[in-house]
Formats: sequence, structure tokens, C-alpha cells
Amino acid sequence: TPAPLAAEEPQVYKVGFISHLTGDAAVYGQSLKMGTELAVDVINEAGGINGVPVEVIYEDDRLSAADAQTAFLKLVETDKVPVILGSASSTISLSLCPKAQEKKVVQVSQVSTAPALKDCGPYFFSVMASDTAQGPEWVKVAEYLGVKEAAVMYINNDYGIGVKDTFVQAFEAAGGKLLIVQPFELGGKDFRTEVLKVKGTNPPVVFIVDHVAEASIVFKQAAELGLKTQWVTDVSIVSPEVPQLAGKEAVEGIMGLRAGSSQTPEYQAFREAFLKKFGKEPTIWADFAYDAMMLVAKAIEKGGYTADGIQKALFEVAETYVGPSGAKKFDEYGISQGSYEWVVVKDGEWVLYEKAPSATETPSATETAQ
Amino acid sequence: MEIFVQLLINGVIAGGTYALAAVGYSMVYGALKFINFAHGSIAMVGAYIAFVLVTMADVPLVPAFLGSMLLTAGLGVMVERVAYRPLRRAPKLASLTTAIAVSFVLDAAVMIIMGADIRTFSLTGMRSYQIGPIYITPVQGAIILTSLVFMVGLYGLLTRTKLGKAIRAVADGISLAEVSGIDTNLIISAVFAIGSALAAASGALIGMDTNLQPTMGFIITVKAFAAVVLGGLGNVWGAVVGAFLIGIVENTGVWFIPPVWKDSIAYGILILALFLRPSGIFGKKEEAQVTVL
Amino acid sequence: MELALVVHLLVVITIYGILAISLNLVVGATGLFNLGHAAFYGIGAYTSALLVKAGVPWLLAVLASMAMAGFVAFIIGIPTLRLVGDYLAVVTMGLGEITRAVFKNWISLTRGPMGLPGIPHASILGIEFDTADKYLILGIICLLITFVVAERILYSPFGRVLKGIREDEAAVQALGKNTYRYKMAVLVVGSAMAGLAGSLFAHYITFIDPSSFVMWLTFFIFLIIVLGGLGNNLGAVVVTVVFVALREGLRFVGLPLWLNPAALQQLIFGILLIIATIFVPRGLIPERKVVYE
Amino acid sequence: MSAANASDRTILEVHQLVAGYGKSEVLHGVSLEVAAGEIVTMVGANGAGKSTLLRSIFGLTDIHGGVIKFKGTVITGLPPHAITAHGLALVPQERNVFPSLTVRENLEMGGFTVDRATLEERIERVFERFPRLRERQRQKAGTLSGGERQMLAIGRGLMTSPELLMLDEPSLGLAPKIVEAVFEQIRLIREGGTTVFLVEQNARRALAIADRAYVLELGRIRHQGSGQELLNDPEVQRAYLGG
Amino acid sequence: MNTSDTALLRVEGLTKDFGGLRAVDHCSFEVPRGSIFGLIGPNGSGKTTVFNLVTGFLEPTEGRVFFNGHDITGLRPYQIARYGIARTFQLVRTFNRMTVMENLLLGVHRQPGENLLWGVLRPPHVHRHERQALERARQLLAIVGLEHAANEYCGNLSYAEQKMVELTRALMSDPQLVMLDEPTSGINPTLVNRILDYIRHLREEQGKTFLVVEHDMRVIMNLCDRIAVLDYGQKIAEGTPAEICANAAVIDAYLGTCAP
Ligand SMILES: Nc1ncnc2c1ncn2[C@@H]1O[C@H](COP(=O)(O)OP(=O)(O)OP(=O)(O)O)[C@@H](O)[C@H]1O
Ligand SMILES: Nc1ncnc2c1ncn2[C@@H]1O[C@H](COP(=O)(O)OP(=O)(O)OP(=O)(O)O)[C@@H](O)[C@H]1O
Ligand SMILES: [Mg+2]
Ligand SMILES: [Mg+2]
Repeated sequence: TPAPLAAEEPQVYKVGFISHLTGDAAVYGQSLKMGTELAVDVINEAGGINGVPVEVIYEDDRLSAADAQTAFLKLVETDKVPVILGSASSTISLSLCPKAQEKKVVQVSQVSTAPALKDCGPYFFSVMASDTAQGPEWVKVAEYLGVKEAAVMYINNDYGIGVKDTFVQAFEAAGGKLLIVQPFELGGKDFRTEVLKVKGTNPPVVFIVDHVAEASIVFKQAAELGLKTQWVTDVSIVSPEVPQLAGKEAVEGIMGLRAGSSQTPEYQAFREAFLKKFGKEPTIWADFAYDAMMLVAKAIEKGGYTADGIQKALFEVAETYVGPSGAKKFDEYGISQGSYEWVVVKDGEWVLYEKAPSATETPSATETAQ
Repeated sequence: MEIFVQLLINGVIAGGTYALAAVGYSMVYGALKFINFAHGSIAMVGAYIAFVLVTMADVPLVPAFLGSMLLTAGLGVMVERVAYRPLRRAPKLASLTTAIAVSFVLDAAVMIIMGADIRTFSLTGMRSYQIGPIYITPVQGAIILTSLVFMVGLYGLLTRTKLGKAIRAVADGISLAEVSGIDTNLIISAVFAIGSALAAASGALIGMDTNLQPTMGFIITVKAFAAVVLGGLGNVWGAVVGAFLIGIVENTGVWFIPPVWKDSIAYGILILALFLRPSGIFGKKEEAQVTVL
Repeated sequence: MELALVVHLLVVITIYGILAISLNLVVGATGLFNLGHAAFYGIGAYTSALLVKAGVPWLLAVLASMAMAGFVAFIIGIPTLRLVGDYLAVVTMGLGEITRAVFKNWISLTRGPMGLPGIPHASILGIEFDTADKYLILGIICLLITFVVAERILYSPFGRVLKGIREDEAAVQALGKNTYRYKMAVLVVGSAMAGLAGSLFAHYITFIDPSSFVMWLTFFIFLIIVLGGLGNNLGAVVVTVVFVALREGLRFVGLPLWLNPAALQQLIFGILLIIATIFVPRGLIPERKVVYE
Repeated sequence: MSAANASDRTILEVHQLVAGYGKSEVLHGVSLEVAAGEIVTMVGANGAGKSTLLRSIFGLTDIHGGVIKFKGTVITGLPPHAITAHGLALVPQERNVFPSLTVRENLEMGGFTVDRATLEERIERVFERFPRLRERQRQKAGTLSGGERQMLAIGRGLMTSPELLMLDEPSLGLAPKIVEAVFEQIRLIREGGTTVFLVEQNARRALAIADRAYVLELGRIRHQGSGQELLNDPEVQRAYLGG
Repeated sequence: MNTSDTALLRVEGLTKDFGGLRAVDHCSFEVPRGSIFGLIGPNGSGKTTVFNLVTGFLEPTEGRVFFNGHDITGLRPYQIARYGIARTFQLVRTFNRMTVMENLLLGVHRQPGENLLWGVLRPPHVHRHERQALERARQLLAIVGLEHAANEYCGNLSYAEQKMVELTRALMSDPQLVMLDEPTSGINPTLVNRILDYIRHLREEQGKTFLVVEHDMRVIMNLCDRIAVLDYGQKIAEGTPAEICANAAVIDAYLGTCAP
């Protein structure tokens, strides 16, 4: 049955997008933008949604809550979008969500993972699992590697603290002992002393939660300082840039969690399309941005171009959707479940960790698909 | 013990990057006495020019490095022409405004041209060498060495050469300098050329040591500014000492205090030092009272 | 532009306007090169948000946040107000960053980088300012009060001393005035006003986190007061309007996607800033001359 | 010396100069001539525009009208350093030394366009004229006493060996013996072939050594004549010489 | 405390070293109440340094300064000013981006409106004080012939005009001791006469005391009751103008000739 249509069917379906497109964190916002652009291309090349093309309007939040609100109001009031993608940072997403609820606009965040987001309200969705999911997965890695002692390095922001906390809790509960829990600052370029401190404890394994920019420096400087250990990373480091930025030798053998799976045909297709469009490997989180846009498009198709329609339809379309970043089934709070794959750097590329048991013990993409 | 030697070296390496930026900064400061907020952004452009030359135009490292210094010098001269020269007789804060604006423009321009991606030189064979307990890479060695060479060179330039004295004269009184037969526009252009070339060198080396981002300039400016002030304004070796001090304090401090307070440690020392010596480590108090006649 | 957006921007303008006026008192009138203003804004925001979340009425909380910002300014002023010029600038910049590090790392109080969500809207005696329209009224009232107080300060004999300090502090001392106390007074008052702005911000956005109080904000306000005309409150407010309108207005220009519109907006904004500064180096409305009949 | 006579050897010619600062006009059409080898003095009440006149000749004010010629070449609108290159030198009244440079460096800057050997020789000459400066040569000019500073300012002006030396109140803040010496120097400088244009409040002395003199009043030339004529003019005496 | 009744200002063994240079060398003198006291000496002999030491702008290496019997050595400049000492600077220090009138009004001590709260609220007594100060400023400006420039920015004045502003600004505080560092250099001789008359008037009518540094001997010899002579930081002579004029050492070091 066709969805109920808005009074006058628009010429184009406008979708809002808010992220940090300039400033320090621009690399993440721009990356999301690329993933979104790719999705829009795919949708429009396939004839749009019921013949109506999609247009995304990109707004910069400058990593500021006030500016994010301006961007939001511009999109909602002027462009009259019923749905907004973003933002990259959990805090900006958090700052936006009361307004989105109030104005009844659907907010689909691609990669915001703060646990507090689940309290946002019915119009909030996130296509990435909450931080809390990664800690237990790390514990599995530790068990598999058979280590009882480990070190943790985490970036001092909401994301880093979130992942670190859940891991520390789970690891210690499982009888593990942490040699050192070492934070470091966002935006830094000199982590030598932090690395040296970790090195001083001679850890067999170091779990690290970080972002691409800082992580690549940590790995490089760790190699320079002769820290020999088994690294295990969180999802946001598993990006092709990291081996490039840190240097192949520095990251050889590093293990990590990949959100979703690179083995799926969905990911391979995405990677190919991305390479074709932008001439480079998919940037960090572009797959999540792609999926967010795809889900929104499907929801418009199914629920109509209204906020309420999209909100309801999102749950439904996500049940079956599988994209490059995996299955996206939402829980009652609109937070997507995560599935992880263990990967390792070989010859400068992230590849599946061979020895891994069935790496995805969380309900896997294909299992839930019907 | 070994750890502390390495800690100290870490501090020196960090200090070297700050010093490199601070030397160029203090050059421009010495002539125009305003916070050149665009300094870091100019360094960033220099880093990207070197990057493009090396990775896209396949220019060998050293010529690329020098080429970037040359091109960035040109950029500096242009920036001065457009954004600072018209304000020569305006209040200093007006120049600060345009300097901030220039950094907006440069950051945005590079982001448009190069994208927001993090870049790296991917230098091969840049392993670290182990000397006793110490690990250091060639780039880091180059950073420390270059900063010292630049410092000595600049000190010589400012105190020994006619150009250097003219620069100080221009800083002291532009009208009087003009009346003395000094072509102040030329001198200031020279200052910006040299200062920007030094900035490019610092940007490129920092980029080689870590990575490049269009927004990397801000922190370069901040650290250079802090180092220069700590050393005592208008004092080249003061700037370098200030820079190494900040680097060492940060790195040794982080050993004892959680690194989330890293910047705070540096600033704390800065504040303490200026509390004890309100005109910086090498600034002369008597000179602050010059005008009491 | 739709009404709701205009109202929102106006609310932002009232908040930034208060910040601009308060910084203008410290920088424009007194010549204290304060780069840590955003910290006081943050202190106000956190104090007020935490108190109201703990059940304190907003009216009391806002007074407390002003008192808190003023008190911290007082403590900070004790060691720093001996410093002049760029030395003061770098120290206040450092203190601003240390304050932000406290917001970020005192997790038990501020929730650190996770931010403080669910801040209640402001309310006075049962009147809830829960919509942007209502909030605008509150913002305008606060802006007006700040404006009037700042004007009265500026054009009082007290303000005259401030201007004298800006021109030549030692000479003011020779006239029997304890300049330290004046500087302290204006720093405390200016910071308290920033605290007020912070409270307004917190209860408007209803979410705060340390990234809202970065050094960039101080620079942004600096740009406003320099272009407004240092020492002129009306100029500060007018340019706040122009700035916000321009910066956000560029969102509506419809720049081509392939050119990276967000970065291009920043680039255009920077260029406009340079042009504007060159046209009005002393600000849009230069400091008003005090004429005695 | 008659005006016609002067114009033959005119070195500086200011014609109908209108100048000031921004919109405010200070000089309202000043014309004067200086012949080569003369000492010409200008006196006038405070705020009459004497310093403004000197600054205008050096392109340091906003010129609204009129022409300034040096040795027949129009120098109006040239940047100050180019004017200096033509052979003029100015010792300003205020901000006339580089405070953070040492005494010696100040002199070096004064002779910026001069070669090294000549420079040393001229610095030596300045030190002979003002021995006090030799004692203080490594001291920063900003810490000099007022009089030492003034000596340095004059010394700096002499470094280029100009054809026309313009001095704005050179005797300011100098001790009596040094004032003597300065006026003596001015005579010697002229004898060495340099033309001197002198603005002075020490008007009796300045008029006494002047070949010709002008009186500036509210931005206009009010009187002119030989130094002696003006010294004896009762009106000038009352208004400018303290009766 | 060894208070002497006649001396308003007493300087004892004042010494100041700048690095290796001794600018003031065990200098002692007394300025009697109600007198005009001259301080002369060659350039660089330490006169201005003495001023800076007395007014707290420099800290003495040795020696003490007494004012009205109070030891004021080492006090901050504003504290010393509040004792009733006003000064001018050899190189003028006016507030350039403030008008002449504002400069003068700043000279008044302890104005109620200079308190933050009163300044903002401005009750009647603030206005009253302000009016009185304005009145006084106008009178002073008339004396130096600057009434037309009252609302002009100080930075836009000529050198001598700025000097006059500084002089009148110092007088605004109604000080007991006025310290003038070369008050007449660069001033037109006709105006100098007017200023000297006014200084004498202030001394005669209001009993003010003056400490004057000056190189113009006509001024010094006509104006001063007593004169001290510095050379290389040391006091080499002190006496009446006639005595100083007759002092061979002074003639040699400083004056060249003397015609009081
Ligand atoms: N920077 C300036 N801006 C505006 N007006 C100025 C400026 N400098 C001087 N004036 C004005 O120009 C007039 C002449 O000033 P000028 O300095 O030329 O006088 P002068 O004859 O040299 O006086 P003095 O004997 O005091 O040195 C003064 O009345 C002054 O108000
Ligand atoms: N900060 C300083 N550092 C070094 N030397 C100084 C400093 N201040 C003053 N001097 C020197 O101290 C001596 C005394 O200076 P002072 O200014 O007191 O002289 P003065 O008697 O006022 O001379 P003048 O008549 O020229 O004004 C001078 O030789 C001067 O160069
Ligand atoms: Mg003059
Ligand atoms: Mg003196």
C-alpha cells in the first residue's frame, strides 16, 4: 500500500545534514558527508524515491552547540526538512535532540554512540551501536588471546571514556587485571610520554580506544619508542587511513574491532562505489553515513515524506536492512545494534582475523535478515 | 633512570617543534609587535606545499622542503600586503583581527583544495634509532637541529646585520625609520618572507613527524605564542628556551599527573614563570619602565 | 529566513551581545588583553545549570553564576593583573584553558566531556521561558541591563580611570589611583557579566559541554569588539548582530556542493572580515568622545 | 638677502601647502623658500603648526594641496625614505630615537644608506660633538636621560650628511653648555655646506644665528625677514620672544 | 621619626644604580615648605632619576625619602601621590585617546564617582564633585591658554600643548608639593612668563611647594629660592641662585656662564 502522501508532493525530497564540516573535527564530518553523497547518488541514479530525487542540505555545526541549533533551525524552518542526519559528535547530537523532539523532526545520527542518547526520545535514531557494546567484545578478544593482564589507552572524550568504562568493568569482573589505564588528550600530536608510561608496565596487550588522527600518531610513536605489544583497537580506528598515516611497519599485526563486516557483498559494493566516486578508500565512518541515508530514503519511501511517517517507517525498514556497516535493526530507543568482526593489519591493510572463532556472536546481519 | 632520559628527550623533541614555530613567530613579532595569529596557518600551508611537492610531484625531500619555504615566503609577503599593510597605522588589535581572518581564509582554502583528510608524508626508512636508552627518529633529530640553527641564524641576523637592526628600528618607530631612509615596506616584506619561510619549515617538519590537517595551524600558533611570551617578547633565544621549557615540562609533567592535564601543566608553568618574572624569563624589567622619564 | 530561525539568532545575539559588552569593558575600555573570557562564560553556564538541576530557582542560580564567575575572576586577577600586554594575554589564555580542563575532567561534577544534558529552561517566579520567543524577551532584558550598566560604567568617573589605565597606567598611578584595584574591579564586573551570558546560554540550549567554551569563542568576541569599535558598547552590539547575521546568513547563499560550502562560507567570512577591518580600522562606531559643554 | 637673490639658489620651495591630520587642516597655505647655504629659522606660538610643516615636507602628514620642491624636483607625495634619499634629513621633536636600539645602533640607523667606512667616521664625529654619547654608546636609547636622548636625536640626523638639515627644536631639554654647543654646531654644519632649517622656541638664539626667518601663526606665515629684523620687531618680541 | 618643621620633602642619601651605572649617588637635600626649589645639573646627572625615586617610580638602591615627616620610601606611586605629591614627566605622558578635559578630571584625587558603585549610580554628590572639578579645570586651562582645546583629544595636540595639559593635570589634585620636570622646555617664551607668574601665585597665595628641574637659567634664577646642583648623581652644590651663580664648580660643569 502506498504511503500516505503529503498534501502536495514535493519535486525533491530534502534531507538535512548537520556535522562538523570545518574546524578541528572536520575530517569526521567531511567523511560522513562523503558517505552521504554516495548514498544520494545511488538513490537518485536508481530513479529517486518513487521518482522523486533526494537532495541533502549540508550544514556545518562548527562543533558548537549554539551553531548546531542554528543549522537545525535553518534546515527545519527554511528548508522544511522532516529528517536530519547527524551530528558526528555525541555531544552535539545530544544538544540537538531536545529541539528535534520539540519540533518533531526525525534525527538520525550516524555515529553518535553516547549511552545517554537513548533517553533522547522517539524521534532520535542512531545507526551505530552504543559505546557500551564494545567493552564486552574486547573482553572476548582478551579471553581468546588468553591474557589476564592488559593495559588500556583511551582518548579523553565522551566516546573514549564510555568504551573504556565498560571494558574496565567487564574485564575486571572476568578476573582480568589492568596494568595501567592511560588517558590522552584529543587533538594532541605528542603522545610519547603516555606511550612510555604504558611501555613501563610491559603489557602483553594494550586496548586502545581513539580516533584516526590521534591513533595513527600513537602507533607511530609507540613504534619509535620500541613498545612491543599486541594492540587491540576499538571500531573507530579500523580505517584504511590508519596504516597509511602511522606507517605500515608501525601497525603491522594490530588487531581491531570492525563494526559490521568488510566481508559482506554490501561492503564490497560500497567500497567499490566509493573508490570510483572519490578515488580513494572509504574514509572513516563513511559506511555508517551511507547506511543512515539509505535507511532514511527507505523510510521516506515507506512512510511518506513526513516526520511521523519516517519515524514509524524507520523501525520497519531497519528490520531487514543490511548495509555496508552491517545490519541496522533498531531497539526500542532507536539505537541500532552492533555486530563486530575481528580484524588485523596485514601488509598495511585491515583483514579478517583468521584465527578468530565465529567473531560475530551478537545476532549477525544475515541471521536477522529474512 | 633510563625512562627519565627518554622523558627528557621526549620533552626536547616536543620542545623542538614548538621552538621551530616560535622562532618564525618571534621574527614577525619582533618587527610588528602584534600577535600574528595567522602564523600557524601559514606553517600549515607550508606543510601542505611540501606534502604536495613530495607525494604528488615526486620532488625529493630536501628540494621540496626548500621549495615550500620559498613559496610560503611568497605567501607571507602577500598576506602582509593584503591584510596587514593597510592597517599599519591602525590600532594593533585591528591587525590581530585580520590575522585571525587570514587564518580562517587559509584553513578554509586548504580544506577546499586538499580536503579535510589527515595526510602524511609516508616517509620510508624513517625508523627510529636507538642510542643507549634513547629512541629518536631522523625527523626528530632534524627538528631539534633545525630549531637551533634557525635560532642562531636569526639571532645573528637581528643583532649583527643591517637588516636585523633595521627590523628592530622599524618595530621601534616606523615614521622615524622612514625618515632615517629605511624603506619600511621593503623591510617588513623581508620580515614576512623570512618569518613565513621559517613557519613553512616548522610546518613541514611537524607534518613529517606526525601528520597534516588543515586545522593544524591553531595549536602551532598557540604554542609559539606561549613560548615567545615565556621567553620574553622580542628575544629570539628566549623564544627557543621558552619552547624547550614548555616541551620538557609537559612531557615530564605527564609522568606524574594525568595527561588530561597536559596543557594545563604547560600553562601552569607559564603562569608561575610570569608571576615570578612578569616580563618573561629573559625580558628585562628595567626596559618595561623605559618610558618613565 | 523563517521567524523561528530569526528568533533563535536573536537569542544567540543577545547572549553574544552580553559577552561582547563585557569583554569590551575589560579590553576596549581598560586595555586588559584578556583572552580567557570564554572561561567565565563557561563558569556561569555550569554554575547555573548545576544549581537549577539541583532545584535552585533560576533567578538565584543566575546571581550565583555571576558571583561565581566574578569570584574566579578575582582569584585569577590576584596574580595576573600585574602583567601587561601580551604577557597578560597569554596568561589569561592559559587560565581559560585550565578552566576548560576542569570542566572536562571534573567528571563527577560536570560529567566532563559527556556534557550536561537536560538543563531546565529558565524561569522567574513561575514564568517559564520555555520557548525561543519567551526566551528572547529574557535575553533582551538581560542585554539591556548589561548595556545600561556598561554605559554607566564607561561614562562615569570610574570609567574615566579605566580609560586612563588603558592609555598609560603608570601616569594614572602618579595621579594617586590604585590602578590594580580598578583593573580588578573591571575584570570582576566583566566576568560576572560573562557569567550571566553563560547562564542564559545553558538554559537556552539546555545542554552544555566543555566544547562550548573554547578559546575560539573568545577570539570570535574579540573580532566583534574590534570591529564594533573598542570602547563602544553600541558598536559591540551592532556588530554582534552583523556578525551573527553574516556568518549564519552565508548558509543561505547556496554555494555549490562540489566546492565544500561549509569551508567556503568560512573563507568568505574571513575575506569579508579583512575587508571590513581595512575599511573601519577603528571599528564601525569608534569610541565616543566625552564632550564637556 | 633679497627674495630674488634667494630664488636663484633655492634648495627648498614650499608653495601654498595645505596639510593636516585626516580631516583636520593645520596648515592653510604655507609658502616659503630656503636657499642653499642658509640658516632659516621658524618661530611661532605653540600649536601653530611648525612641527606639522616639517612632517609635511617629509610626507608624514596628509597633504591636501600645494607643492613641495627640493632642488627643483617635486617631492610631494613621495614616501619619507625616498625624500631622505634626495638629501633631506629631519630631526623630529618627539619620538626621535629608537628606544630599544643602543645609542650606537641608533646612529647606524641614522646612516642607513651610508657605507660602512663613512658610517664609522661619522659616528666618530657625532661622539666628538657629544662626548656624553660615547660614554653611553652601548646603552639602549630608551633609558637615556632626556638631554642625552636629544643629543642622540641630533646626532642621528647628522649621519646622512644631508644637503638640507631640518631640526625641530634641537635645544629641547639640553643643559646650557650643550645648548651653546648645539648652536655652535649648527653654525659649523652650515659652514660645511649644509643648509639648515630650524624650528625653535629658544627664539632669541635661533633668530640670532638665522640668515632669514619666518613666523608661523595658526597655520599661516605671519612675518618673514632676516633674523635681525624679526628680533627687533616689537610685535614679534611681544608675541613670541617673551617681551 | 626625625621630623623637621620646615622641610616638606627630605631626601637622605638617595642612591640608584642601573646595572653598573650609578645614576644617583648619595644625594641629600631638603625642600622647605612653601619654597620653590630648583634641581639643576648637566644632562644625565640624575635629576629625573631623583624624581622617579621620590615618586615611587623607581626603587632606590639606598637612601630614604621623607614627606611631611613620613617615610615614603618604597611606597607605590599612587600612595605617594595621595600624600600630596604631584609630578609631571620630562617626556610628556598624557592620555592620548582622552580629551584634554578628561585628562584634567583624572587628576583630581578621591573623587566619589571613581568608586564603581557611585560611578554607576551617580547620586547628587558625585555630580557636585564633578562640577567642581570641571570648574577648576576650566580655570587652569585658561591660564595656559588651552580653553579652546578642552574637548580635543590629547593625542592631537602639539608637543607644548600636551605639556601644558600635563602641568595643569598635576595641579588639579591640589597637591602640597608639585614636582615639575622641565616645565618650560619647548614652551613659547611669552607663555613661559605666564606660567611662571602662576607658579609664583600658587606659592604666594596657597603656600604650595615646588621642586623644579629646568635647564633654562632665566627660569631657574628668577623663580627659585634655593637650588641644588647634581653632577654624575652627586650633589655638588646647594644655595641661593646668587650663590650658585658664583660657584665655579657649577659654572664649569654646567652653566658655562651665569647671568641671573
Ligand atoms: N596627530 C595629530 N592629529 C590631529 N591634530 C594634530 C596632530 N598633531 C598636531 N595636531 C594639531 O596641529 C596643530 C599644530 O601642531 P604642531 O605640532 O605642528 O605645532 P607646533 O607649532 O609644532 O607646536 P609646538 O611648539 O608645541 O611644538 C596643533 O594645534 C594640534 O592640535
Ligand atoms: N633604566 C636605565 N638604565 C640605564 N641607565 C639609565 C636608566 N635610566 C637612566 N639611566 C642613566 O642614568 C643617568 C641619569 O639619568 P636622568 O634621566 O636622571 O638624567 P637627568 O639629570 O634627568 O638628565 P636630563 O637633564 O638630560 O634630563 C643618565 O646617564 C641615564 O643614561
Ligand atoms: Mg612642534
Ligand atoms: Mg631629566
